[in-house]
Amino acid sequence: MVEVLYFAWVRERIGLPREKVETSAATVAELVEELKAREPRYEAAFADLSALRVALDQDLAEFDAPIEGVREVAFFPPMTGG
Amino acid sequence: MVEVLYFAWVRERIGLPREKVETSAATVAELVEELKAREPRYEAAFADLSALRVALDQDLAEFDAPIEGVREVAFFPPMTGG
Amino acid sequence: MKIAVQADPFDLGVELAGFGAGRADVGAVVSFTGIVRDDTGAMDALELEHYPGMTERAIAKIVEQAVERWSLADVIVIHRHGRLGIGEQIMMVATAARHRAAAFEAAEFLMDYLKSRAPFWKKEHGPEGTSWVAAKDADEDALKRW
Amino acid sequence: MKIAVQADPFDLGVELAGFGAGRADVGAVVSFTGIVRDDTGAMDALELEHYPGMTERAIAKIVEQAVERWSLADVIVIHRHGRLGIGEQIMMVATAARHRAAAFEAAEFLMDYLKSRAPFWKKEHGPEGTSWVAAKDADEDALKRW
Repeated sequence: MVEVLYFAWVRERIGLPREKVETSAATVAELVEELKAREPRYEAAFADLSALRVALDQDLAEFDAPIEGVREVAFFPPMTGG
Repeated sequence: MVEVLYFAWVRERIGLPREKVETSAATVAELVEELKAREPRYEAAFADLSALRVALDQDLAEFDAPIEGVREVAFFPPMTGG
Repeated sequence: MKIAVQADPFDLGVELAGFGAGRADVGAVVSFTGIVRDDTGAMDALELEHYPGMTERAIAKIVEQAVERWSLADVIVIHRHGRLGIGEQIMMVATAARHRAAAFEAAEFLMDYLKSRAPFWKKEHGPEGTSWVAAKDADEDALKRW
Repeated sequence: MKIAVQADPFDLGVELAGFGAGRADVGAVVSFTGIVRDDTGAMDALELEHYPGMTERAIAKIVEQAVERWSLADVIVIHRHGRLGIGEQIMMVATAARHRAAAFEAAEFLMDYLKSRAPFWKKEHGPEGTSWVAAKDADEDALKRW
């Protein structure tokens, strides 16, 4: 069970800011595939991974990173701070 | 007749901040030669022109610049502002 | 050292008062302030979303790198979130160092990294609706010089 | 636009309050403050001599170049003269521009030029007497990048 967070337009497309997800995925990419298979809104949010960033337990990570032991996975577009 | 100003260690070596100078010099370099001929303290102040800067009527200039029509000639070391 | 992520406005003068003071080895203080700009004349406000928890963590990491690399005597980073009007201050950084080159470079480094590595997202509100600000390739490229 | 050459101290917060404000095209404000440093632990004070008249004129010229080159919305330059204690503020510049790169570059340009082209001379006062601060080749070299 991981906590999955969505920010900015990812949050808007999926329609919620966070949810608990029961998953057997080994990597972020596998988790994304599971989510995309759920509903069209997930499919839409994850259509172009190059437009997305992921953080594992609040550290930026790659989509091929393993998620074993991770408590919090966050998906969001490239940051625009400053 | 030009007003000649000295700043920083040039002022200290010559021993005064400004003076009026009667000159027939055509260029700054000629004026410097006239001053050096006056007394050892001028000789000391102008010993190394590469360590000096000159301004004509408050604009930086070169030592070969003409001084005709100039009212104010200032000699000083390289600036250390900021 | 001060890192703050807040909805409230900040006062640049208050933040900089005494910053870098009381140390004989500080010769240079640089500050940067980001302000909400309206390039199109059709913006009412800017909204900043962030990732509570990760934001502070990401900023702390960036600050730590800057302090080490430029031997900074002190740093301030304040970044706001929420809805901001045109002309309002979005964020500030300040750096205190021995020499001016270090203070300038560290401030630019902090800005470049905050732009692309701190989890903030900007959304423009205008009369015709809202739109998320897209990240610029130039901002990502800016990181390459460090 | 503000240029001041003065013996009195200045208050950075007061100077920056409202600087660049009230314009929708200003997104970035950078400030630099120079502070009297004591590298050797053997300095009591720094004395700044200047060339009244030329100083203001030289600074105005440098500011004019910066405003034009980086399309600055506003600039502040304040430079003190006279005797200053360790930790006292010597001078400040501030720039207001549309983008951060312009604000940073213009502030660095102003600093580089003020260092070597504004008629100020620094003298250190210590227990063993006084000595004029020598200009550094690096400061002259810094101008080459502009």
